[in-house]
Amino acid sequence: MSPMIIPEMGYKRKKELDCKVGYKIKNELYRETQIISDPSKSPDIEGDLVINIGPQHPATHGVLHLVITLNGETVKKVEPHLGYIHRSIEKMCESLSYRQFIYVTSRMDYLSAHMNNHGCSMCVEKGLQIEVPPRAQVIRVLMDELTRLASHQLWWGAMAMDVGALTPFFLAFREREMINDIMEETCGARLTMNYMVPGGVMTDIHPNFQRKVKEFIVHFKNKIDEYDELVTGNIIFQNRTKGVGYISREDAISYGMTGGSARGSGVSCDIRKLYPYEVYDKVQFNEIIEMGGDSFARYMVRMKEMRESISIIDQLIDNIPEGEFQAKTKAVLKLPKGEFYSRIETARGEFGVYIVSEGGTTPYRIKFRSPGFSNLSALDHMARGSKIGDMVAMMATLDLVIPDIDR
Amino acid sequence: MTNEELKKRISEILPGASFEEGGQWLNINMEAKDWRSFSNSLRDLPELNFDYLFCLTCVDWKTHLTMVYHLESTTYRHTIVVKSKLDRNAAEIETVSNIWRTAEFHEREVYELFGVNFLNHPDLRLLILPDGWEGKNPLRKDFEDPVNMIKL
Amino acid sequence: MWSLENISHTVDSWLYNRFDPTIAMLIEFAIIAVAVIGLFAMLGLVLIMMERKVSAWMQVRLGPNRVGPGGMFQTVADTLKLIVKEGMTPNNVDRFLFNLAPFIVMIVSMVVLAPLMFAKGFQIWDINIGVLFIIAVSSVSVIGILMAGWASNNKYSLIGAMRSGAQIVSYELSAGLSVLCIVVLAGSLRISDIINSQADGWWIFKGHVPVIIAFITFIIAVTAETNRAPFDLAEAESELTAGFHTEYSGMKFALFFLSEYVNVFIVCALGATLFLGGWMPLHFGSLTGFNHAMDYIPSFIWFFGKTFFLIFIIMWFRWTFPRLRIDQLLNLEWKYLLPISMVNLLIVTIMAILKWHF
Amino acid sequence: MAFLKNYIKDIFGAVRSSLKGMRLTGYYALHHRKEPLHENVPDNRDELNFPERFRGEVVMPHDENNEHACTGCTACELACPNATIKIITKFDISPEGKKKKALDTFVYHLELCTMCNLCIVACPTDAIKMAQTFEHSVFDRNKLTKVLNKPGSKIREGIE
Repeated sequence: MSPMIIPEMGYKRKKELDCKVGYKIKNELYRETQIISDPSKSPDIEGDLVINIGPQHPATHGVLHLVITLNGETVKKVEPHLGYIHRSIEKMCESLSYRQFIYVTSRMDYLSAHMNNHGCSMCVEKGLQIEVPPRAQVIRVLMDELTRLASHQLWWGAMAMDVGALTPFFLAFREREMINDIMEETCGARLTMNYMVPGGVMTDIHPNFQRKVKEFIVHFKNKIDEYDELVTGNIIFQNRTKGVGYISREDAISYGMTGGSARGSGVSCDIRKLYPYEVYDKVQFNEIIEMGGDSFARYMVRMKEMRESISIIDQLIDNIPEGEFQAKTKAVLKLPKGEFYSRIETARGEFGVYIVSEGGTTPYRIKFRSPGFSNLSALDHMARGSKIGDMVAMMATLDLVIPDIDR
Repeated sequence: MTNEELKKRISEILPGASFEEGGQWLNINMEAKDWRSFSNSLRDLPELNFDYLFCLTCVDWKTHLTMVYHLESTTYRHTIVVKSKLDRNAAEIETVSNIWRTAEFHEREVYELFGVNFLNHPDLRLLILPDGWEGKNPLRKDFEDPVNMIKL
Repeated sequence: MWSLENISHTVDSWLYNRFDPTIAMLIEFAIIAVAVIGLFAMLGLVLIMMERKVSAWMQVRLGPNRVGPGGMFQTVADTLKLIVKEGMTPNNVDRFLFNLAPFIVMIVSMVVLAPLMFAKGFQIWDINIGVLFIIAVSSVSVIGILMAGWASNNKYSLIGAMRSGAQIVSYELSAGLSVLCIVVLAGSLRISDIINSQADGWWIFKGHVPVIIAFITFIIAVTAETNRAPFDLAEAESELTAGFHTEYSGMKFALFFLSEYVNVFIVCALGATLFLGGWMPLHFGSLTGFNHAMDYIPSFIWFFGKTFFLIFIIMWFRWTFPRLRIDQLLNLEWKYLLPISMVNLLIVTIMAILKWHF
Repeated sequence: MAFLKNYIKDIFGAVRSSLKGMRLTGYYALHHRKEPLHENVPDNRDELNFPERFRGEVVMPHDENNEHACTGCTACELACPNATIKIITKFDISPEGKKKKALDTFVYHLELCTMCNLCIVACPTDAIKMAQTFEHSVFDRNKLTKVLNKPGSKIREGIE
């Protein structure tokens, strides 16, 4: 307890990092980013309070590191520092074959692992010009929608936790557990399934699959009303989210925001509707668009999307056609020389796979356009001028998954 | 607009552009020095109106680098791919982060992973790599990490 | 009939017969100090256990169920762990204030236990300004929190402490005003007088709508005053990790934690005393048989039952609601609670003058 | 006056929405044993039921004669993205005097395995499969490197 245990170290620390609050930040250390559309919001750096949110912080749900500049409670600037979980998946994939690289992609956005695998499989199929059997198409769509539900449930729980209510997290996990059990039975894993392979799906669905999904749908239809009762209708929650984190339609497009985050600002960007893949053109569903542009609009988009996903599953679960679950493919896949791009709607937004092939068994260059990366870049624009608590809520409505951002 | 119309209109704006077809989308090859004015007209001309940059990346071809921009118009839903060859040793291209804001982060990523220098970028710093990173750019083909890379 | 009153009187008279009055008084001080510390520790254990169980039930979980029967001794195990943990003092903190802060917070909550009436005739100090004493002393704890936040030399702590300061200072107002409603009706600040005035019925039944409004305002205000969710901005864990006690560990952290729960107990006991009749049993005017049956329940069970009911309500708030933002928190106080409780106090005063209550 | 009306409406709306949420949590508090969200791990180890497709680790089933079905074709080794499997082959002399490639050691690095199931799909003779074990923690990392074929085992008759 004595202050003189390590006097040298104490002095050094004091000299090196002056921890006094309200100190002046050197301009060369925290260089200012120019904000182009709104110069009035640009912060003056002198005498501000700089706080690190992350890399270990309860609100960032991972190892995101935000350096935020505060004036009192008001956020002046948010600067993300990334790379804490960067595994360079793009480089890794360059040495893996077209069958092998798909499993890595489920480690990027682990909450929509099926969609990532799906997007990669689709890109390879596009190159090989494989026709996926109808049964596999329906199974893929069902799995995608179940994953979307699971992801949105987790997001809902985490969102409520970020604004301070802890109970919703457990309620969300209760329902998510049922989806995970369904996944476990059919795909063999709960999170990183590696179920979609080029040409179809890895194994046929489990005999219990249809029964369990129907049970889940019946169960979840009641529970989603409880979600609304507990959080959506709550006056505190509405006050916390309405009118904060506003981003206009033009800015959302310019920042490349996709998914629920952009649809909350009135951008029509659902790849399932715009460029339908698999059987999405045969099922009836609405693209949810909210015009609010604030945190509450983004929240409502995802809540309504859950109901749309239920209706898609409802339409498909009894109509899985008989037949092959996997197209016949060669043992070694070789993509022709060229460039292939496939786009898919994951739970977080548009996921793009860009494969440059030189004709070999491995991709020459592969690029994953991850939705979280673009969505995060808009955080600074949204958060300026709001309170710390609102910034946390905004971050939650963007539905960030950090491995998806870092790749 | 169909690909043919796009081709016609774009060759009016940028006479030096060459086109590749047969892929998924219309590919446009252009010189890096034209990019500044060309990107502005792509965004601002009302009949083109490419307001959504959904993918920005770079490919290392061992002899040169190629910047690849995937652009889409949210009004007309037409898509083009713009490509530009860059010198591998002195890669430089004009930034588009003032036109498409999403490019700010994507360009920072390309800057550190490929070593492309974006002119007039507002905040060209390392984003993913640790501060003080020295050495080669990890996504280039000649990058070797003797410590962390596992040879299969 | 066996009661706590008889025990305390027996001990008191035995000591005064046996010893010199000064020594007897000193011995009584010692007994009371030991009893208060014991109560403090017991309340901490029981309330933390209760919180964990209540939260588990609301979250469709089982809660702690490993240590002891039904997990009863989980908090005992946790306390043992906290006691043997190293009490770390980080570099560059203001050591004196850093170590002093948890004790200030703890001492305040101990002192406030003095005027509370735990059972019929069982009270440490029947001071004639009991209610004022509680309101006044309990607001000292904000100094401990500010001290902790400032001395920690941590930005999270500082923001948390500043939030806490703003919050406690403003919510004192409406808590005080709603307490005043009962003081006006009972005509006394002395706790025992207030309880005796409810012999024919609790104030919440006797005082019509204004007292119910005062009761709701009181519950909201004291929830905020004890820094509990949905007003836990001082330690908002998704924003400030742990707020003012981010840097504390071991026993010093445990003192903050304990005093938070004891504060909850104190404000709920005050609420039970003022609005729900303290140790007074539930009586209905003409039902003599029913009233007699209620009288057979010991008075301390009435008191603790009411208090724990209020504690349950406060826990219920915590596990249901999201957290407010700091400006909304102050808006709620200054734009809603304060005007309402002021108007309410006016109505109650008119009611008391015109003797409109039962 | 409109202000006062809105003010009172606000208050009642707020109270109503709060009570709605409290009703739900209150219901769960009273019915917390109805839909429990828990598993009594590790007490329920014996009752734990994993679906047959659950991927825990790669094993090689042997029959009662200590025979397996692996021909040593290295299809799984090629399919593995992480170099988890290493197959060492030897040459058996068959009774007719012909040399035949056979499995000597099937080395499996559990510490590198991501349970992607690609080796199981690639195996032409179904010699390996996924086991439903899940508790893999050991004190020494070297213990995670396993040899899957049992000592003295040989290939089952009739498998090419």
